[in-house]
Amino acid sequence: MKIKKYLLALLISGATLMGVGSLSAQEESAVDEAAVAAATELALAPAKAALAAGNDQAEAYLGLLEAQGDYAYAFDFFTVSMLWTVIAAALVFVMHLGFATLEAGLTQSKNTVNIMFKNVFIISIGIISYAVIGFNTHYPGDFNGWISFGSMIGDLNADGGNTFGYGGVGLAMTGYGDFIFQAMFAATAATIVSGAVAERVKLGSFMIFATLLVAIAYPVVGSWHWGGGWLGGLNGGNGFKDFAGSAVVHAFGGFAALACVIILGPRAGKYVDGKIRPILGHSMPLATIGVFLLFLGWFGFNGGSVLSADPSGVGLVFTTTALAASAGALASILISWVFLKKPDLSMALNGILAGLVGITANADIVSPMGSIIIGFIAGVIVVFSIIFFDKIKIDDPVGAISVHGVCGIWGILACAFFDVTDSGFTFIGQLIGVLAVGVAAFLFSIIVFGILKVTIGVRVSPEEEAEGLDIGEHGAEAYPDFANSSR
Amino acid sequence: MKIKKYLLALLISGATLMGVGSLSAQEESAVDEAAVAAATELALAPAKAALAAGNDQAEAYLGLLEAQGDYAYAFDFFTVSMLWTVIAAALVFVMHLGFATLEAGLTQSKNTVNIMFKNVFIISIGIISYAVIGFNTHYPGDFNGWISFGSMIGDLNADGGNTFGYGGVGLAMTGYGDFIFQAMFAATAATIVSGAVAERVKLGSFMIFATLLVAIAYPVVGSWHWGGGWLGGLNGGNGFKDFAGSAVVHAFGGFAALACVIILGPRAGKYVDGKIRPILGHSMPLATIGVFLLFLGWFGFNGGSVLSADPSGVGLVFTTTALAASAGALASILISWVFLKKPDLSMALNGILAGLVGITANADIVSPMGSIIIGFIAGVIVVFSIIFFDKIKIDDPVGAISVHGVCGIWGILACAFFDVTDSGFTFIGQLIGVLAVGVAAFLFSIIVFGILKVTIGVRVSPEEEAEGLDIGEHGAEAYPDFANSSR
Amino acid sequence: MKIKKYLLALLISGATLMGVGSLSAQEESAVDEAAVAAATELALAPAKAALAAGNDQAEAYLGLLEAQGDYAYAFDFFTVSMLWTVIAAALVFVMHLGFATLEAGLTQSKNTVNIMFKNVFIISIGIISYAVIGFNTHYPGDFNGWISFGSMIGDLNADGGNTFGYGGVGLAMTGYGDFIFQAMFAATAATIVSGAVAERVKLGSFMIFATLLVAIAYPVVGSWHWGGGWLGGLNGGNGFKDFAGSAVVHAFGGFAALACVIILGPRAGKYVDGKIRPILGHSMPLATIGVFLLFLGWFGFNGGSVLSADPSGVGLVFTTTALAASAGALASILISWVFLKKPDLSMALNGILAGLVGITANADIVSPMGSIIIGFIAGVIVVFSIIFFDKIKIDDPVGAISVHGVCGIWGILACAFFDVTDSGFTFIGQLIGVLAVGVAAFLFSIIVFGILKVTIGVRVSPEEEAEGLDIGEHGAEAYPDFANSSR
Amino acid sequence: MKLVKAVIKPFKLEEVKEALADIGIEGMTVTEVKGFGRQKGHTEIYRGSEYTVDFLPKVMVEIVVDDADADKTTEAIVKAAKTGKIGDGKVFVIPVESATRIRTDETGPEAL
Amino acid sequence: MKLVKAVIKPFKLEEVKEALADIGIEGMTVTEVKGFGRQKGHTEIYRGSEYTVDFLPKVMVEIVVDDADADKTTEAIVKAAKTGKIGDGKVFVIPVESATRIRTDETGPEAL
Amino acid sequence: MKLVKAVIKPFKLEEVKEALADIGIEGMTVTEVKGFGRQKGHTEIYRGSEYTVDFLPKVMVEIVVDDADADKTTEAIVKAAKTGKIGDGKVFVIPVESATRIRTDETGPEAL
Ligand SMILES: Nc1ncnc2c1ncn2[C@@H]1O[C@H](COP(=O)(O)OP(=O)(O)O)[C@@H](O)[C@H]1O
Ligand SMILES: Nc1ncnc2c1ncn2[C@@H]1O[C@H](COP(=O)(O)OP(=O)(O)O)[C@@H](O)[C@H]1O
Ligand SMILES: Nc1ncnc2c1ncn2[C@@H]1O[C@H](COP(=O)(O)OP(=O)(O)O)[C@@H](O)[C@H]1O
Repeated sequence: MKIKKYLLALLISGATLMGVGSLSAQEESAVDEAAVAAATELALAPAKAALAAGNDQAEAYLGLLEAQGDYAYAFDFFTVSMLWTVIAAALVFVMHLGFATLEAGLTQSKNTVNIMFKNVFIISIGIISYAVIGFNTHYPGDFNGWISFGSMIGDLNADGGNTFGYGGVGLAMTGYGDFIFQAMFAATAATIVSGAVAERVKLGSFMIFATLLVAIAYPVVGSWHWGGGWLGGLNGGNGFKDFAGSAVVHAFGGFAALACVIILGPRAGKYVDGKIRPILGHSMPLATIGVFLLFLGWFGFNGGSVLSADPSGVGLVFTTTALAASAGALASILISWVFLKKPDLSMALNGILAGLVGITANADIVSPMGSIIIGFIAGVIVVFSIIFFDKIKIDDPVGAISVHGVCGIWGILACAFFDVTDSGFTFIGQLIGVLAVGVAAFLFSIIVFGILKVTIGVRVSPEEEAEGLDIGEHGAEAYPDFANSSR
Repeated sequence: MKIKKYLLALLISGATLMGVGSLSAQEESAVDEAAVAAATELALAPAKAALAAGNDQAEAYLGLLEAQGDYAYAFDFFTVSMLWTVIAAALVFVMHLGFATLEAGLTQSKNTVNIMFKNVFIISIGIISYAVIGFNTHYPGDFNGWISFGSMIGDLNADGGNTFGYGGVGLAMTGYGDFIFQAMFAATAATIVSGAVAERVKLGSFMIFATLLVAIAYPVVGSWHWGGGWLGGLNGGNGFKDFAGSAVVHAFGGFAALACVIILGPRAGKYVDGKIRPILGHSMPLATIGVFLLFLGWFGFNGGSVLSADPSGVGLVFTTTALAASAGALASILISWVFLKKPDLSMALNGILAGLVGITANADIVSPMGSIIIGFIAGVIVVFSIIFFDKIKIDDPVGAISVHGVCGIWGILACAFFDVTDSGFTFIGQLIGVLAVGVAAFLFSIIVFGILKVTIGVRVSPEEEAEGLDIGEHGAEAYPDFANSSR
Repeated sequence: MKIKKYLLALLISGATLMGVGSLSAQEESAVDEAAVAAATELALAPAKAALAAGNDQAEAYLGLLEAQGDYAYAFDFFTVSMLWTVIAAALVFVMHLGFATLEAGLTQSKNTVNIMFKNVFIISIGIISYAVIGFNTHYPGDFNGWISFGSMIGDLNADGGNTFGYGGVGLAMTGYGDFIFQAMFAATAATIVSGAVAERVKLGSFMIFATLLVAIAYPVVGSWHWGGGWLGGLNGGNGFKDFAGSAVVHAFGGFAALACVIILGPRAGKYVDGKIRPILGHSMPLATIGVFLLFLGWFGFNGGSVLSADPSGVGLVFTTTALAASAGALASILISWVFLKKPDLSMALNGILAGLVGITANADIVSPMGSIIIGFIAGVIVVFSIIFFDKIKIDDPVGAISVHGVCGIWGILACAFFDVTDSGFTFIGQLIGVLAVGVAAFLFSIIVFGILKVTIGVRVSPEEEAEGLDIGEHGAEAYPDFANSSR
Repeated sequence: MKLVKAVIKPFKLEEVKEALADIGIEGMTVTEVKGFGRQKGHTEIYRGSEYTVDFLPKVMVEIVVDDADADKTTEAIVKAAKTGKIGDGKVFVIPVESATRIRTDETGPEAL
Repeated sequence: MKLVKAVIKPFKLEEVKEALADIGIEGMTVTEVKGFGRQKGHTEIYRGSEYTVDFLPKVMVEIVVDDADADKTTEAIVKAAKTGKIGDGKVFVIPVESATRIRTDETGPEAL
Repeated sequence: MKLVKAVIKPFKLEEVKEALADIGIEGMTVTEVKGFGRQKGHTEIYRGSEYTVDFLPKVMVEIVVDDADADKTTEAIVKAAKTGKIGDGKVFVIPVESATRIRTDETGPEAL
């Protein structure tokens, strides 16, 4: 009779629990399977009892619990963490709309279709290529620490959708959760480059470059840090600190952008007779919408990087992220007002982004005051950096190099100064890490973009640049009203 | 003394648990109330103990648990599932902004106020009418399987906000959660039609039609599938598979749109002397913003349709949704580049939507590779479908019929080919289901819109169409700067 | 041997539980520490057993549970509630983008940069000042009920990220969660004023005023109600009902706006020879985007104000919020169509906001039907209010005074009429509360803005107003394409 | 040479363009303008206040033609742009002293 | 007939329109333009680089009037548009040979 | 006085402005226009249907100059705006009878 089995099970549970106690007492690391089963039984007890009592609907829930295997005791926490992961992925997705509108807003209307097209392409190829090769390259498991190419993702629910355990509480998501969150990150690097090369880059060449960047370079470099590669051994084994990717996402994108801009050269008419002739962005509302959406999406970028719904972690990260962004804006406003004589909206917008990039490396280890200082300094840096790059004729229409590259470095270094958790991150360790990432991105881009330049070319013709890439590449205008319409 | 009661309760729990065991052993389906109570007691134990220990704040939490009744053991899972439901509802809400901006972007500026107005109206009447009649028509409970009109919703928390149980783990939300999530869906059908009839439909007639569509036709047809109606018996009792509504939402809207466009006729100047004269959309940034927002909202549309926060389900659905959308974009880019000679932004945008509609029916039963193929094929289909409808002079400014109607059919059929869960969905069964929905939507629309045509008319005067509906219907311009202002 | 300790602990648990029972039986309020510990032990049992069984990854989860202290039994609920809090904060953040685009859309393009700049500044200074002084002024703890200035926030995770307990189930968030959610609210008051004074206010003066408003006036007045101040004693100790801030946020902002507009005067050219000459907004798409985003954000504003993820509360609030917004839109459409002869988009948009403001005070205590009526009446009120203020020459470009001030009052009063929870809120009590808040906001603004007027001035020169503040204050145009570009 | 300067309703542009093509006109320049004229008085309401939309969207078409073609150009425009309703617009003819094609430096009628 | 072509500051449009109405002018065509003139040198900064905003927003008002009315039209515009500050704009008078009202085929002064 | 009315490619505006500055021209008025001319036939596809983009973005520059300066103004524009490719545009010269500076009431050449 089954009743006996049930009672037996309960008895075994009880008995084994004591054994468990003794195991723990002897501090043996070997796992006693029976003890584990008994512990799990404890977690399943209420649902099992309900089911046994005839509460049919408990079956489905029990199925979920059981699928969770040995980690059933933490199933609800796992569920909420996983929910946060996918919501954070959706927020990071929003950043791509932010990038698209910011880039369009800060450039001329004759290139707007081209910019929107590039951004649609980037997010699409980013997600697909991350499935095809990126994810398993980014997280190769055991590898040489430098490079290992992965294959297409398979059924990431093969384990019953239960991967809670594999990183402890720090990775409370299923394989698909991990995938989709990281996939949304992957396209970011290419988007950063897109802004810097806007208004003159040849569409086809950019698409090839962007594909290689997100499919190969980004996950390979990322694996050094997040995939368990050599960067983890830095700082005297203490690891290199880059919470959500100031280096492996932002500085990576910023340095790739720098390389591309060097190869590509400035837009026609930008530097004439040694003087800078600004080329104004065509829509400040679009640019502002872009930055607000980026700010919003960053709550997912940083907040999701807590890798669980741990309340103390999520709360801290939201707070430091928002404070740094706000401080960045105030700093840029102040600096532009004092040094440039006018309160410049585009600088205020870049200040927000600067603060966000600056806090990305360290959002989980700084105090509120620390985050304000980090953001404020980033907001100061970005203004001078933009002016500096313009002075040396690096033409970057949206300020991507300064925002993501320079402030990315700052964020990484700030880990050494503002850490309140005493984790011992050192200036040198942080510097080595961010330089490694930056140099890798730069070299990859110089080589790949350079090859594209000498083969199919990377720049549109001067005529096409003058006329605008919308007509030239797409045969379409962004605001075509009136022409040829029956209006 | 109360202490005795407490001890007694514990004792009874223990004793009944054994009874529970025996019940289960005898595999009787009758519910032993005492056993249920005991099982519940087990779930409440920690909170009760805390309260008893003087931890006053446990009272509120205990209250929530107790309100959950027999399902207290799953309260936390219920809570996170319900949270996901309302967040998903908010994401679906975002889709309405997406539809509004996409439609405005792909049409002329002289009709922009009209389009925005229609969209504000649709979401408003959609939510209200769903409360007044739609919800209880959509989910009529026991009914004849074809039609049953419902009444206004009452207090959906009357059961203490506990409706976890009524659909098992598959419906882990309160009545209000269910309502608001479905209410956001309801307006979608009318929005789809709005895009197809844009730039010439009479405002008043459209408002009447939209109201009848969302208040009556949509929930009645929806009840066939989601409300437990006759469609559930299809496929040899296996049910007709339409995960989140490729048929009952998208194809429904697409076929209604087709009927309306047939009755309404093309915009003046679209087909002249047998040639197609494209009428260009006035703002590609608006259109692009629209599609990104729709992509975002679809995470709620599909993800929320998991109907719980089940980690394995939500993770899979997010992944397949994103992969299909991306593959759709890449396919449309490829096809438009190869066949139309230019990389067309508006086609890339439609490709994203095509992929999303295609995956909507099957997001929870396909593999990542399957979702890529489904999205890719949808992206191919949508380009040729748009060209086809234009050829046969069905003038659909935003491509709604192709995106929602044609790709909706594709998504439904794809269930039969790409299902990796071996659920046995058949091509024939799926075809019957989607045709039933499509025909119903088409007939309803032909009749209702036809009656409107012969009574109050459905089309604005040629003068008004030429001048624009903004001035004609609303006496306002979308971008009125400069006229009559003191600028 | 540790095994003994473990068994001992279990024994003590059991024994104490009985003691707990007796404690409760004797209804003593004193907390028996041992009993609490035993109760907690019960909650930790599954995770402890798992860890003891060698399930290493249980350690991290156990750490989180233990950090939760005496409330470990509710940790999962706490986690999901906290997650909802930060997501709600992100949604409220979206409202600031909504305000920015709505304000820009309803004003002339020559002032768009200025409006975007103000909104970037407001959210930034709002968050920073809330950290520096606002939060601890808003929630001063024990105080005189009227005013107490707080200091900069410190480490709000100092208690281990566990502040579940301090408000019972009603405040299931960490200190940082509480902070960030409230910080997003804080800037709202200034944003409301921003819309009303648009197109003529001097940037510097506005920035000073906005800073003082959000840093001091808002949290001080807010402390009367939400911080445990004197307003809590109203209604015969029943408290003054203002669920999410119809009074302390919206009416507060609306009355501050009224004061500022009175001091500032109307825009040049608005009232000429006793006639009203409307100054048209420059972009209806921007305005519409703004209102949809505000509607979206309001799900966080109201939904987050449930202060936990309580399923019954969150579901009800989402539903009433959406119904009121929709009813508001339909009412404004109806009224403007009947009385103004045309279906006015800008009125429909204001109708949505009116409904939202109206439901903000009472979203958790009304029925669906109640929420529809509240929203509908708000939608009627707002149309006539806007016309009224225009008649008396209070020039409010976006209708902020009517939407937030007048409908804020309506929402507060509606608590007395539509409450279905029988909490006994009285008309008089509600009236006193909202008037107190309104008068305080008005007086503060009259004084501070008045001082600014007589010192540095609050209004730009007539020339600058005519030319636009974008050139005047920022030296930049919002849509500068073509001028001085190499296009 | 003459500058034929026509103000027409925007939705008539396509027809005017075709009518001009029919009589061999190969070049023109078009500007979006706002017109103020007899076609006024359509009173609108913005947020509750009445106002008169004085300035209506129009399109200005400018064509420089040989002296001989001025009349038929005017006629073609008038015919194509007419709806018979108020606000159809005007055609003005203005003398032009010289015309130069930038690409070729041609001047006079050949430049057109 | 004459074409009176005035370039004015945008915010003066309303006053100019009323001034013209006062002297009986019933039609005009208005274009948004950018003006380059003496009113320059206002240097702005965009993202850290200085530039001169050469082209300032202006409005061009074009009115065809009877020969006799050209002067008073010019005067009315000058009076209404004057602020006395640099950049107020110009009024040019250009000869017009013919005018046609599209709606009625009327020509000459009646067409105006 | 003459009105020099040039239609040029938009990206040539800066160079034209500088060329004019070089010969001492201090004022001009610029309008965004769409041009229709020989530079046509570039067929585009929108959502699958072919269409011809007839109207291309151009910029119209209008400068009123002293009679004596008309030719050199024309020349300067032609030189600066030339790319040698089709669609470079035209320069028309139209007689102007009077010019008035609104700010000062100056008339004639001094008003320019
Ligand atoms: N005297 C004028 N000078 C310049 N443009 C004019 C003049 N009169 C009318 N127009 C233009 O012609 C358009 C149509 O004129 P209107 O008087 O409204 O109708 P109609 O042409 O039918 O008489 C006006 O909107 C305006 O752009
Ligand atoms: N020679 C000219 N030809 C055409 N337009 C001119 C000419 N000179 C000035 N303008 C127009 O008149 C406007 C005002 O001229 P400006 O020299 O700045 O000031 P003012 O009219 O006070 O002398 C310019 O912005 C330009 O649009
Ligand atoms: N007859 C004309 N009248 C007015 N504008 C013209 C005329 N012909 C051409 N244009 C303008 O000049 C532009 C260039 O002319 P087009 O024939 O394309 O090339 P090109 O100037 O090289 O001959 C046209 O886009 C149009 O704006």
